Amino acid sequence: MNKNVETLDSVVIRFAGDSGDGMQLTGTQFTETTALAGNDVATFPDYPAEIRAPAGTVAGVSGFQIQFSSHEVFTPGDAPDVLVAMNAAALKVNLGDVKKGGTLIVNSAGFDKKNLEKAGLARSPLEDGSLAAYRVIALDVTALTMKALEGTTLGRKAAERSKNFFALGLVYWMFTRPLEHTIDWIHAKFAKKSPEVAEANIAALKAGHVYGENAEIFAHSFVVPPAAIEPGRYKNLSGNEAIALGLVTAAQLAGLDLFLGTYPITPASDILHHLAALRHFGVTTFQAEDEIAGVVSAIGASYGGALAATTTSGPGLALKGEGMGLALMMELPLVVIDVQRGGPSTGLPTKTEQADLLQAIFGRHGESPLPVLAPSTPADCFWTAIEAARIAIRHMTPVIVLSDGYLANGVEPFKIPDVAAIPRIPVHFRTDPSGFFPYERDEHLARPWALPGTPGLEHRIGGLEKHQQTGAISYDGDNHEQMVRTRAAKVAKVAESYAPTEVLGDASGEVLFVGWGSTYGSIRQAVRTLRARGHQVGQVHLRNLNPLPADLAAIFGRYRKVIVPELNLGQLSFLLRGKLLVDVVSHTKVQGKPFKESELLEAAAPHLAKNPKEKHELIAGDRAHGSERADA
Amino acid sequence: MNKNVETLDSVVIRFAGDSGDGMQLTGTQFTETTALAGNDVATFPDYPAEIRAPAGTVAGVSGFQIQFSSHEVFTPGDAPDVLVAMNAAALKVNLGDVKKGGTLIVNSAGFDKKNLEKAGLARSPLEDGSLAAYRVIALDVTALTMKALEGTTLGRKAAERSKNFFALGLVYWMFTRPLEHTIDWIHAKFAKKSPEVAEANIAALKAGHVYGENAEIFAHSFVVPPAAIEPGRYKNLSGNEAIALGLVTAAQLAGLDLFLGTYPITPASDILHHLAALRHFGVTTFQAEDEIAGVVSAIGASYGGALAATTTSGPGLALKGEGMGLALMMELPLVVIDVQRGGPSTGLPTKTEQADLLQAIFGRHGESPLPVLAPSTPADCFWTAIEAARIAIRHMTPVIVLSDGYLANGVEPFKIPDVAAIPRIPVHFRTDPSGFFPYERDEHLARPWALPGTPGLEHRIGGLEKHQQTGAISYDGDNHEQMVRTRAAKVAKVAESYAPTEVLGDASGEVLFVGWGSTYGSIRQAVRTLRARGHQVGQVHLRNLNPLPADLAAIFGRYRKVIVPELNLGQLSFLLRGKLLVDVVSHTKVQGKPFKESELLEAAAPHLAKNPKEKHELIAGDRAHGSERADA
Amino acid sequence: MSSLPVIAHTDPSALTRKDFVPSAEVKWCPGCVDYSILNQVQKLLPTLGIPRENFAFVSGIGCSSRFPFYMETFGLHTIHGRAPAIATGLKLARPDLDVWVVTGDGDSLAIGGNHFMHALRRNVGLKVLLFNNRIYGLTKGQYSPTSELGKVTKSAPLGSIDYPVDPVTLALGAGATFIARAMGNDGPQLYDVLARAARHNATAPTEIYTNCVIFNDGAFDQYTENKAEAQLRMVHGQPLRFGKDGDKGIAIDQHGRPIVVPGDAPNVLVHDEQSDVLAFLLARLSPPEFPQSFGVLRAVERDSYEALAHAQIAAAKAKRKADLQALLGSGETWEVR
Amino acid sequence: MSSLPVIAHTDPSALTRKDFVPSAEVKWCPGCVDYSILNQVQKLLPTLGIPRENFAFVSGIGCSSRFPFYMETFGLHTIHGRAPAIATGLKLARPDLDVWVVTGDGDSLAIGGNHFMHALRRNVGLKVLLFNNRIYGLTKGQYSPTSELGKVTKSAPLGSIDYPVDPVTLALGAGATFIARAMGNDGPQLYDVLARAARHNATAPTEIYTNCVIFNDGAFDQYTENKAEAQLRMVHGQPLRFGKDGDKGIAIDQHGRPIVVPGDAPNVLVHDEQSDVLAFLLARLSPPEFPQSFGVLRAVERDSYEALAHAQIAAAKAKRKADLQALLGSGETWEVR
Ligand SMILES: Cc1ncc(C[n+]2csc(CCOP(=O)(O)OP(=O)(O)O)c2C)c(N)n1
Ligand SMILES: Cc1ncc(C[n+]2csc(CCOP(=O)(O)OP(=O)(O)O)c2C)c(N)n1
Ligand code: SF4
Ligand code: SF4
Ligand SMILES: [Mg+2]
Ligand SMILES: [Mg+2]
Repeated sequence: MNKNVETLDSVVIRFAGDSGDGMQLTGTQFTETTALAGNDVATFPDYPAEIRAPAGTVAGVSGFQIQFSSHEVFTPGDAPDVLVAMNAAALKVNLGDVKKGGTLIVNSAGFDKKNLEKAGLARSPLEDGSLAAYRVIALDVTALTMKALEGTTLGRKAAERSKNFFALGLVYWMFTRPLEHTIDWIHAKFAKKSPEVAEANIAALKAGHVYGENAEIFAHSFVVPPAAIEPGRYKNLSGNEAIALGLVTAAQLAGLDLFLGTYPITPASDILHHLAALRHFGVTTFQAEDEIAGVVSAIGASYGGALAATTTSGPGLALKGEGMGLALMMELPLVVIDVQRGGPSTGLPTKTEQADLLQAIFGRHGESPLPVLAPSTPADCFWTAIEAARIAIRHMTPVIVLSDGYLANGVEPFKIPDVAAIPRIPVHFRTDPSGFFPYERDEHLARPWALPGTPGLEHRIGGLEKHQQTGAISYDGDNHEQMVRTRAAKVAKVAESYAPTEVLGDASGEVLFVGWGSTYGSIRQAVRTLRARGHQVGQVHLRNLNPLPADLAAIFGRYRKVIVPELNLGQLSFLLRGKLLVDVVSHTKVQGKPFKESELLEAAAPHLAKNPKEKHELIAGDRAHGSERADA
Repeated sequence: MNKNVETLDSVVIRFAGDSGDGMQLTGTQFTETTALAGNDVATFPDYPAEIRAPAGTVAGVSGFQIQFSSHEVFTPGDAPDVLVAMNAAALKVNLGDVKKGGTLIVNSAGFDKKNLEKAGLARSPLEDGSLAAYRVIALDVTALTMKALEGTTLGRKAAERSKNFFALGLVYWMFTRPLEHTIDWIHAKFAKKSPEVAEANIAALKAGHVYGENAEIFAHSFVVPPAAIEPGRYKNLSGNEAIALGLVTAAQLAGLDLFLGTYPITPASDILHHLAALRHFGVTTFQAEDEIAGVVSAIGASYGGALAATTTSGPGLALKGEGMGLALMMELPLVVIDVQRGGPSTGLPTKTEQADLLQAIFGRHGESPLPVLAPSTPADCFWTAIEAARIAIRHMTPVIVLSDGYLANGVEPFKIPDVAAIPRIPVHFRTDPSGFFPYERDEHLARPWALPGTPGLEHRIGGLEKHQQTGAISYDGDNHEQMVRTRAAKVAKVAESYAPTEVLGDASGEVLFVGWGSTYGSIRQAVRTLRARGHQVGQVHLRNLNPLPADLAAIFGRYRKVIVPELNLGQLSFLLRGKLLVDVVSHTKVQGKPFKESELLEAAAPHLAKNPKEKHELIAGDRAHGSERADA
Repeated sequence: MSSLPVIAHTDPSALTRKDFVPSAEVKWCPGCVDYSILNQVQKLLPTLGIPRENFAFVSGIGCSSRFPFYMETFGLHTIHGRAPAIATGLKLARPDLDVWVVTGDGDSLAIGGNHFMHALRRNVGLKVLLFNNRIYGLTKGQYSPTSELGKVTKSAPLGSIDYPVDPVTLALGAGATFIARAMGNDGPQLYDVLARAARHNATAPTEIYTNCVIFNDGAFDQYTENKAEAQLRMVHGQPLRFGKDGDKGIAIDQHGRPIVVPGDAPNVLVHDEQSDVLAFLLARLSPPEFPQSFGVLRAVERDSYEALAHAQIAAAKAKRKADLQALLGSGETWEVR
Repeated sequence: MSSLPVIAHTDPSALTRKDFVPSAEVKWCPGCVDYSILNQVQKLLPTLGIPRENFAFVSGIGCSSRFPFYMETFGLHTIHGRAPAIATGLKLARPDLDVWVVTGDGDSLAIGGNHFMHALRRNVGLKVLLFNNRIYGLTKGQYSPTSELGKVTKSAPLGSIDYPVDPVTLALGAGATFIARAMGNDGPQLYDVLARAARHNATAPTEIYTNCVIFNDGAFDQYTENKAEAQLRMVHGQPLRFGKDGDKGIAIDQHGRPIVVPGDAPNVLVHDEQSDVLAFLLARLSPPEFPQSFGVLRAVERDSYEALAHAQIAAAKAKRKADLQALLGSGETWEVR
């Protein structure tokens, strides 16, 4: 028995199997246990597009990747060090990504004739020598699990379902992880409904762990020491859940009831699901007949004094354009969440993309500007939702938040904030009828929020152009011009409340990466690596896409090149060029997947100094000036 | 009696009265007679927003302005030389526009107490000295008409309705115009249905003419000699009718049946009305339940092999976004006509604006590029519709045409083309099943048009991402990237078929105006004036907004300043900046009205040389290089 | 949790018609029946015991949809076809308000057909005034979904080939708990019907025949020229009779088809607002074979959508405390020190 | 004028089921009733005497809308809810094609409700397969417009408060000339009904109850557990009986309400596919008080929309020559020399 323990800095592991194999669950458990152990983690779940693709096929493969580290990590990692593959299809789909020399833990039971056929493989890769470049650990997980469960009351089929826990137990051993968290979780989840299942899963988990301990297949186990993470209480949070929590929090901060008008669509539906479970917070979720009813019902609720939101993905955003135009004409607060997916049209509904940016900014008829925000990480979705609500209410305007499939389903540790410490969202309902004009404006150029039910405020508004003070219909040309420019000025004014743009990494130098949305982690990782190699590289990650911060031109000027990586054909690039007349370098990828760090390093290469001056001392958090990426 | 005749170069005249007063008809008659006399003309009808605003009120005023000239004219003119005002409200609304020293012909019967009240006037402007700056010719048109009709069988009310013909007759005398054309028209229009009305109208017309001849109120009459206009047969054509005719012509050129799927909306409905009357051309017009059904029914028809189109205005364009995304994903030809109006939301439905440009280019989710065109004059709408159909079919793509309210209702002389001389639109339906792949591409990157009903071509396509050759659903990342870039390349390729960009005026110099759409005439007029003053000024008027022509940067480089005038907040400016990184000067106006020439002259002033070198010789047509603005 | 201002309401008992007349000039064409409807609504509202500030009128786009501008209440003139969905959001957020939807036959049955149908099936507490002039008025006279086959308009110069839809049968098909029909120019009839609609607890649509003098003049003359023969006035619990002195009655044959029988025949049907099958039969009647039915076709009480929604929220609140800090901290958490 | 290629069609008499089975793998969940429907349709098509290339299947988005991919015919898998409108355009442009719409309860009744309704009222020649599983399958289990009140789903964890809509009554309300209902897992029943729908001259929707094994398993067990009592099979011209040996019948009372009477009672209604009132009554029947009706509820012949459209075009062509040069030169013209 080998008791050696090797210490590692970072590890990337991917669990892959059939969608019926419980890989998401396995990955989630591993993530939580690892986070509890103090590592920084970043994850990437990857579901199949079909609801129930035929078992064993390539279309049915489900994966979950985790990077965990003793320092900060920002992405789930480019290439797995370890791949757990539960069947042939899973190996086939994922092998190409694994690091050369990496470890493959494969369930040999998933490589029988039927499985090979379904995976479209003529011969078993376990036998044809094609895995020579990897360290292969093939074991019959199914049989081992069955054996571990001998004596339990469960049938063969049910018992087989525990095999993912065997694999998990084995991996826990491999990385010196305790089993307690998962055992507790199994208890909580199954103990009541089916104690036998709980028992079986725990038995399988332990068997896997013991197997690692005893079988002489591993030279040693590994340990990844805890990272230096900001103190506090954490939990794992997906982007969709974070948006839901952010909206509920915003409502509470504003002292309003939350109203969600929406229509289900992948990958946004989970926001609805999360909020529907919060009736006790006074949340109304209205599952409308379509996206148009979703947005306009929210407009009705906003008019009535609720904090109103609508959630959707690309095709739904296209449908909501006319409704958003009404909201901005009536100048009512409204939060529109677009969880972007691969487009155009139905496109790649389960994949991620960032191609709705220009649609969000320009996709309405007439001059119809509105603020557009994008969160950068799953946890940041929480803060961005609150910020969107704050802007919507302060400026009486619809606001679009651009999340995406990667953020929505991705999970990261979220530092649980102290609610009392988050600044309130001030709301002023007009109640005084004397001197009331529906389109009079305050210092933010916002008009009053005047609720039906308030005596003496009876007034009529709508989608026709209105008189700039009384709100009465006006066909006057000068008034129209004034109103068009005022609406634009109101949105432009939002930028006045921005904190100075945060620059991560070097405050000047060779290259500045400018990104937005879910590419934050990949860019961050690349910047870290480049600086470690001695390059002077900075990062600006824009939360506010419209209006843009006023200080960008000055920041851009401090670098030799500005590179704009995006998961589209260069939409932010175009925006920056048009607004700032700066010849930014656009770097794009449209594969339904996030950037790999390596791709960004390559993109930067031609623009970097041949001989970097010196190796930088990488200070924790490597911020140039250090405001928190929270809602300050 | 004064028989003097003064010769003038250009005259601007506006007819204004209550919407019940027949001003549109009067204006149209004057225009036709004037065009027949060989002048170049440009017109601007201005309807009230309400269907039937209360008679006599300011909201009910209807106007019609004409500029006619012995040289080319491009706009209806900034300020009328002559205003015909049938009542107090009409005078009140229009007076501000009239040239100081201009002539006011007013119907004094429209200034009684009731009329003044309805117009919101305390005293009669005819009596309070407020018209001192004008030459006022006040006559009781109503009474004079009644007198002329004494002896006819018509009642007082009916007879009163002829008063516009009295006014028209008077103006005909003033400008030495023959009555024949209008008399013929009255005959054709009324002779059958109500010969008494015909008789009355003719009597009134003649009475007005005779009145001018005899009453000693005019020092002399005027003559505007014929202009040097390209020989040919002409008729007056509105933009909406031109679009309808263009679509029918395109269908004929392609040998296809035309299908229009649409939902009524101001100011686009008339295209439907014109096409609905052309059933004998095999035209199907489908008045759908909404805009979405309008566009998607057209997609269905296109799939079936029709030349398919859909027409709308801004709010409808917003609704069609998802449908257009489907069409571009299925790669089917489709012509989408957006007749822009004042926005956002319901906005100013009867007014003109150019604020849907960025929505047309970017207003769909995902990467969804498509060609965007804009006609520059009412008659050009005909050629642009044909060009749009040609591109749609050649590249198998939806194409957007941006007309606007000003073009749609405006009328200009249209040179009737020889149908046989217009190049056909080649259509290749795939019929051979051998080696057929739905997404194989030709030299234009177009996929085959493969019609249901063709044996052996059975295939399935849709809105999900497809394999780049077979069209089968593909969730593969690399394939998606390939398809996204191919769709973009296909649209970019459209620019390869453009003729070199036409530069009007000077080919280099102080200022280049770059415009698009209905501002053509105003800019043209301003350029002409500036050149006459000795400045070196050019004009580029873009028909193709997406993709932009490749030669723009080179042209822009030949001028000291590029000015981009638009009826929005600077959308083309932004586009040019983003695409070309050129610091263009944006000049904007958002009043629901076209530019005045004077406004453009002012915009240019700061950028012009203090001492223009010399007076230019203005050659007819002042083109730098002279390709026809037709569909060559 | 909500911090909506707490407000002392005005006294509804003092309200008169005048309180609902704003200063804005009414801009319908002279002779348009929309005026008559406006008049009846302005007469009705003060009788309902509701403070004026609690009325909200929500409309789409169309001549009829200008209505809110002519009411001294809260008013939203929104976008084409979406009023029922906007009003649903408003009513869900603010069940204390009395929310009225004003719409045209194009607005509610062409572009807005789906929202109309879903408001009905959900049974949202909205009063719906459906101005049916069988034409698109505002866009100057295209045929609408209720225009008769063969109608000649600018968009159908050779006659429309669209079979019309009947808003009443459509509402019944969607499961409406209330549906009524009235002649817009028959003041007392309209008032009575609207008074019933105003008191219904949930979705209460009234189809109002509205003569458009400009683009569809005379469309409803068929129902007024010989009123006794052409109109069947329905009264709950009363036999369904029409004609001079009620000399004719409506019965049903073994195939479920309506038939005309003598007014005193034993099988004359009795109007029953609870029977949706009967309502469907009555809605299907039309000249020349039958009279056209006017009045309340169906009225049953069923919990409104907003009542169910707020009951669910109240029950959830009674059961679980809404502790935001606890919510944020729920699930698996860990402490980093 | 149209230059569509003139094509020699294939011989339909040689077609078999296999000709309609493409190579694409079917990707519904094992056990999904969608398979059964696919099977019946593939069996039915070769019997219709239509060349294979003349079939076009148009669907929206949803599990059910994947259907066209599994048919070796022309197929469009379009966007959510719009299939009826797309198919309308296709059928108008190409009346020679046999156009089928495939849709789900969400696709056709939530987002697509309006297009569905308008296709019906216009009477467009489309066969509509409405897969009603009373759930959103593809988006993983939210309640749909046909889900029952109180249904617990991810989007309604405390139970849905939406009253469901019945596609059949909705279709009748819209004026459908044909409407049928069948159990998706009852092959012979489904085949018979679809065979009728396939031969209807205009819009022919069939509501098919489709068990979703993943998100709504057992939703239709109520109609199969005691079939005799739970299903009313309708046959045109036959008395409406159900129960063991037809011991019960459906009759109507004086208020127009359905009642259950002994099977041999004289007032048992006779099914009449021409009577829409009867169809409405039958559609409204539901357990436990009544059986659920299956079969063809209504079928009447009325000119299809595309027939009227093309007749109008033909008449116009017969009357006026289509001379483009003359059209361009029409109206007031003048010569400039
Ligand atoms: C999205 C959109 N589509 C179309 C229109 C144009 N439009 C305005 S009102 C209307 C129809 C009006 O008919 P109806 O609802 O019957 O009202 P009416 O004017 O007859 O009272 C149309 C098509 C619009 N304003 N917005
Ligand atoms: C515009 C748009 N909105 C929403 C969706 C997401 N979506 C796809 S299918 C579907 C509902 C599916 O339900 P149903 O029509 O009943 O089909 P089933 O899957 O149950 O067969 C939804 C909401 C979408 N694809 N497009
Ligand atoms: S057009 Fe018709 S509906 Fe509209 S206001 Fe005039 S009369 Fe009334
Ligand atoms: S989710 Fe339901 S409807 Fe969809 S394929 Fe699976 S069983 Fe069928
Ligand atoms: Mg109408
Ligand atoms: Mg379903």
